[in-house]
Amino acid sequence: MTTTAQRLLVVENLSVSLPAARGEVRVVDRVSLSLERGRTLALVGESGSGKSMLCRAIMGLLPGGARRTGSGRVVFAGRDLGALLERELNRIRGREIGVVLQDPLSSLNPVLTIGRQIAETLRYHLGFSSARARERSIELLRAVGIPRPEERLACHPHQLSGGMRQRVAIAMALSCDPQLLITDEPTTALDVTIQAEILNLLGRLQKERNMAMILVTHDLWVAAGMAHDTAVMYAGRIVEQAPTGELFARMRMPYTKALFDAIPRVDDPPHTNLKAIGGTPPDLAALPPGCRFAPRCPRVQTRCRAEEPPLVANDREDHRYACWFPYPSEDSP
Amino acid sequence: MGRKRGAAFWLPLAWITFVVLCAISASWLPVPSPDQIDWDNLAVKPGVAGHLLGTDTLGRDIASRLLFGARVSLIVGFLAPCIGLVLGCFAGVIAGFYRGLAEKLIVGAIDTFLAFPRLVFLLVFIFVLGASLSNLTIALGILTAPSFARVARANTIRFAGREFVLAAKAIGAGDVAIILREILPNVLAPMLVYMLLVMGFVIVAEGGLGFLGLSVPSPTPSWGGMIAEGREALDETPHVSMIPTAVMFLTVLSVNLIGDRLRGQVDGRESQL
Amino acid sequence: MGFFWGKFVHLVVVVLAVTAVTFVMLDLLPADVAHEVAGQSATSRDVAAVRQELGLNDSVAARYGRWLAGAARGDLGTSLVTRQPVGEAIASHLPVTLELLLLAQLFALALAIPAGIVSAWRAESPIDRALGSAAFGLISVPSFALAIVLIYFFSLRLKWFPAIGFTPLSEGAWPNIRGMILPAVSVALVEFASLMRVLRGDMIATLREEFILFARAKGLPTWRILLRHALRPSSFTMLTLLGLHIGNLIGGAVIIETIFALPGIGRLLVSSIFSQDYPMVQGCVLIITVGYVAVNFLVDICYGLLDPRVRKEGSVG
Amino acid sequence: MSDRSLQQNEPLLRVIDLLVEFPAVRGQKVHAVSGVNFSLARGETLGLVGESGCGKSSLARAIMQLPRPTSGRVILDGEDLTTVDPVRLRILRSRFQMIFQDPVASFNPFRSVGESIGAPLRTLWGVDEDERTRRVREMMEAVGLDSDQYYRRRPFQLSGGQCQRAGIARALMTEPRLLVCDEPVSSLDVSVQAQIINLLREVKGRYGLSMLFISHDLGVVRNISDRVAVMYLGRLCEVAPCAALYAAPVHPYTNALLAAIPRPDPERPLPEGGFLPGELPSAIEPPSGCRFRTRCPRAQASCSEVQPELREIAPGHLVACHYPLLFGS
Repeated sequence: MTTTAQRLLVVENLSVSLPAARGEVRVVDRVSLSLERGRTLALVGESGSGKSMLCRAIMGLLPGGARRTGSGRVVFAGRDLGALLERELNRIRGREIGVVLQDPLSSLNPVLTIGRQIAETLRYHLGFSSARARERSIELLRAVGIPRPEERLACHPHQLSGGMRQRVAIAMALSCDPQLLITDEPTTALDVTIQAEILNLLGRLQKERNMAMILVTHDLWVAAGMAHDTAVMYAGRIVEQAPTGELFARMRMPYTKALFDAIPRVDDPPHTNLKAIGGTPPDLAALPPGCRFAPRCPRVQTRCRAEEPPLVANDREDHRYACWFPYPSEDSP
Repeated sequence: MGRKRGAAFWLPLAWITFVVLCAISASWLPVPSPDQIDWDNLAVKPGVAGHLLGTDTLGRDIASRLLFGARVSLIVGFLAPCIGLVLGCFAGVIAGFYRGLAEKLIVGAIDTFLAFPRLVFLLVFIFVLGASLSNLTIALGILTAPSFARVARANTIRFAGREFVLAAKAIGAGDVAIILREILPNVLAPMLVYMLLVMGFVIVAEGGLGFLGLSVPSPTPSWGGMIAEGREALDETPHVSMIPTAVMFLTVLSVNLIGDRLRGQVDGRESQL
Repeated sequence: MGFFWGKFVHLVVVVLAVTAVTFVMLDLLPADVAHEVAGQSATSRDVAAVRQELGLNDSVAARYGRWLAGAARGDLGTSLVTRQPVGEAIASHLPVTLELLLLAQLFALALAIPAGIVSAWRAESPIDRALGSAAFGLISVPSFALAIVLIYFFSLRLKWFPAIGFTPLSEGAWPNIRGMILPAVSVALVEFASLMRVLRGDMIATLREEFILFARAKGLPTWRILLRHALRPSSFTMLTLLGLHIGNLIGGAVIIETIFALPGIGRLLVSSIFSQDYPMVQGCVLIITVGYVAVNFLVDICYGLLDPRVRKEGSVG
Repeated sequence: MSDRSLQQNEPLLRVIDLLVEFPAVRGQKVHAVSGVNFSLARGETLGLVGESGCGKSSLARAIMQLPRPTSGRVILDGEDLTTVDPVRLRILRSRFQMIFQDPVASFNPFRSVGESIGAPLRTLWGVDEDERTRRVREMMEAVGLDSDQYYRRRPFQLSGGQCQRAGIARALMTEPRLLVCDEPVSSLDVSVQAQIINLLREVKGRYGLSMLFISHDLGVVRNISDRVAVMYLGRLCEVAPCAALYAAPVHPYTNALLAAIPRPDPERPLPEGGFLPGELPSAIEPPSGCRFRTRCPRAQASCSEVQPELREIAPGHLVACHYPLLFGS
């Protein structure tokens, strides 16, 4: 068992609120997780589950209006990020924590060349000369599999394809050798063949550099193929978390199973009726009392509508779920 | 719908209403005629000898001249943008919907018109057809049409690319039906808000013409003309210029504030899409 | 290059169209030029002779063609009133207008860019609200009304600047600038307001873009993000507006020129129209239109410099 | 009787040599769809898969005559939609309808959802308002929308899934025979996506529809289709019954697509190396011969010279490749 000091990232009881028409809405609600070097954690959830907001809260880059509430902490490499000044945070962001965002076209500045955008991080954080930054940029672009990197430096983002742009964004995130890489839906905007390439690349880089990685995705299968651990989020809360193999072998929380069953699979025969989740995704401004998934849950009972289940480990130390009436542990999907 | 509008909306609205009511009832209000000269009280300060806002250098009652001048400013300020809206909307929607040659021609015409020195157009128009309230309104209306056309075209292109227009085509709706039922209602909302901004511009433009003595022929007063007349004696009797300046400023400010607030709401509706 | 030539052809067409329309419009004016030129005591024979001499018996098209041919050679004709060559008159009035225009734009931009950046960065803060309200007030003041107020305070009360009049540069740079400051500020304050509002709006939109989030995630300091990442992609609408302002000002500063008694193009134009000095009007219109179109052409070129995505290939859905 | 049986055997939709080109800069042309042939039987669902930029949306719009294709024929029920006069086309439009990718944007924000659903009845058949409202309410209930609650709502007041239900209701109002679905679930969350797919399957059975179902998601296409067509850069590569295509893809591109799907198996990591080397070529200057050859692992010299046509290699299994992945070869 590792102690807090050894873990690279520890998030404790983190909550984020957004102002809404009817008071404040908690988009992230009392989330705790931890991550060690060399491990990948997948955050899985549908839109509005709070997974992206959680990442932005970790980086201290919440959008206008959103703010952290409660007594939550984000401890990165022994430092409480919430207690740091913006200037000190800037020394960590980009240098120790790298980020890759969803849409590679909109995450690169359209009016600056690729070369300038990579070099500026190197020059600002590491104080490289422009010649050295250029050299290093070429190395980085080569490392993410971009052919003829010397020529690409003078390109603007719109001159590259979607896959290439995402490779460039990854190169930028890696420029200062970060210890943690946060990737927010890195392949959602890409085609399936490109997605596979980018996931491959991320997996390889993560192993080579022994980075910790957070992979945000709405696709359970991407998580399954990439992550050591998987956390499933629903309506701002983590509802189930386990090592990926364990999670897929024994889904305890009904939402995880329902999400899994709703995906059409290439292995199923055609015209299989999909097990859709009934009802509509929750309105965060009007959450039900008790379990948030209760209104859509096939196993719902009276207790679920009254008491909110805590996220706890019951029969396995590393498998936590928030459910009063979980599927039995021998049941596998 | 219960939206928060606040004082920045209601105060301007109250002022505009006040000005409109004054302009309508100017003939019945107990003020001297705007061209009646009070020889004993030339350029007196506000409140002297029964002149609520004083008199100008010719001894004419400023309050009265403001009231009658308001008619000119408001009529021109309201009707000219209406003319511009109708002309511009027509040209802009046609250009944005059909693209191709029609668009090239209309955009070319708009560009030419915008490059045309406005003053030459106004002066020649008024020289040829005579200086009157209606000619002034028409001239300023035509002058605002190109910018309306630009806004209409941009919005039409934006909406014509949306899937709901494609959906209408898929059920066999004709061009006229699509323009009238699908595009126009959506384009009109931003256009009407834009019209409020243009109203402010037109009131200023009319003031400018009045300042040059090119607005409605005397003896009808105009706000711009009043500011110009007071300029001669700015040092001794600043109020002759400053009072109409203030009234004009408040009116334009009110129109702009209302327009700005409404634009925020239209944009807000858009962002929900 | 095709883009450049297309724009250039467009430019020439617009200039031709505007001057032709002016020609026709002036032809509609209900005045007999020959009468004016021949003078009060002229007999009808004299008038006819003048008419013949000026070629007024020809059709509008023929006269326009002749004027165009002259203009192409640099000959814009002679003033009917002063008998001065039109080109000469314009050359003497143009520098005043250009100086006013340049000073006004410098003032406006020098205020608008920092103010726009600050209020976008600190959107909805007290400083943004203060700047926004100031801008809103300024937008609602006609520049001539502002000029009157400025004259009242700074010339008549404080006596810092002359109220009216133009001092040529030959009599010293400071007297020349000093006389220009109030007119330029009257124009600049109104323009500053609209430029600032546009820059603020675009900048707020840009700051919401994902690439700004990405830049912040790279740990770059705020000033660097604002100036290097956000300003350039946010300045297109401001640039367009600047072009329109300059274009309109070339011919539209009449009122300011009148108030401050500056001998610029605008005043020359108005007095020519009043005295029905057609060659002069025609010359002024030509200069103003060419100026307007050229400024817009420059703006288009600036777009290309600011944004590398000038032209994109059509994509298949 | 023979007439009727003939009609029964005849496919509902036949697309012949369909060509869609539109102008690009400097007088060039975008070759969005280049010579596509396929047919769709009555009651059948054909899935069309391909990556972005392959021309699948252009193909859908060409079939819908929005606008009419550059050349080629689209024969619905024996009538060529590309040559019928506009009046006839308008009448025929009630028989083929479309469902759009962005459900919210496919409704006019200015009007209530109920009104928009009833629009086809008004435009095509001139049904009066009372009758329209009644039929719209019926249809809304049929697609699982509470008509009392949602009839008067504006599209942006509905969730994506609800809007797509409304989109399906609108498409069904005129009792069409063909439904063209252009990425109908790609903007929806997984849990809602499953609801919509199930609904589409249900209404297809209930109303006896044929469907052309376009998607980039191979799992979704497999679930709903009888046959699948794979498209690459404006051409069809492979057309086959669903089970056969997924079990044994024959075209190298289909193979790469299937291999790229992430599997829920951490023990079996994604294969190393790129699935498709290089970049998608430009649709303005597509490669000569086989358009896939620039990224194909099996490409030979002849692939750049001769354009492969779709040929039948097994019953109902068509492939356009000179060197297909055949068993035993």
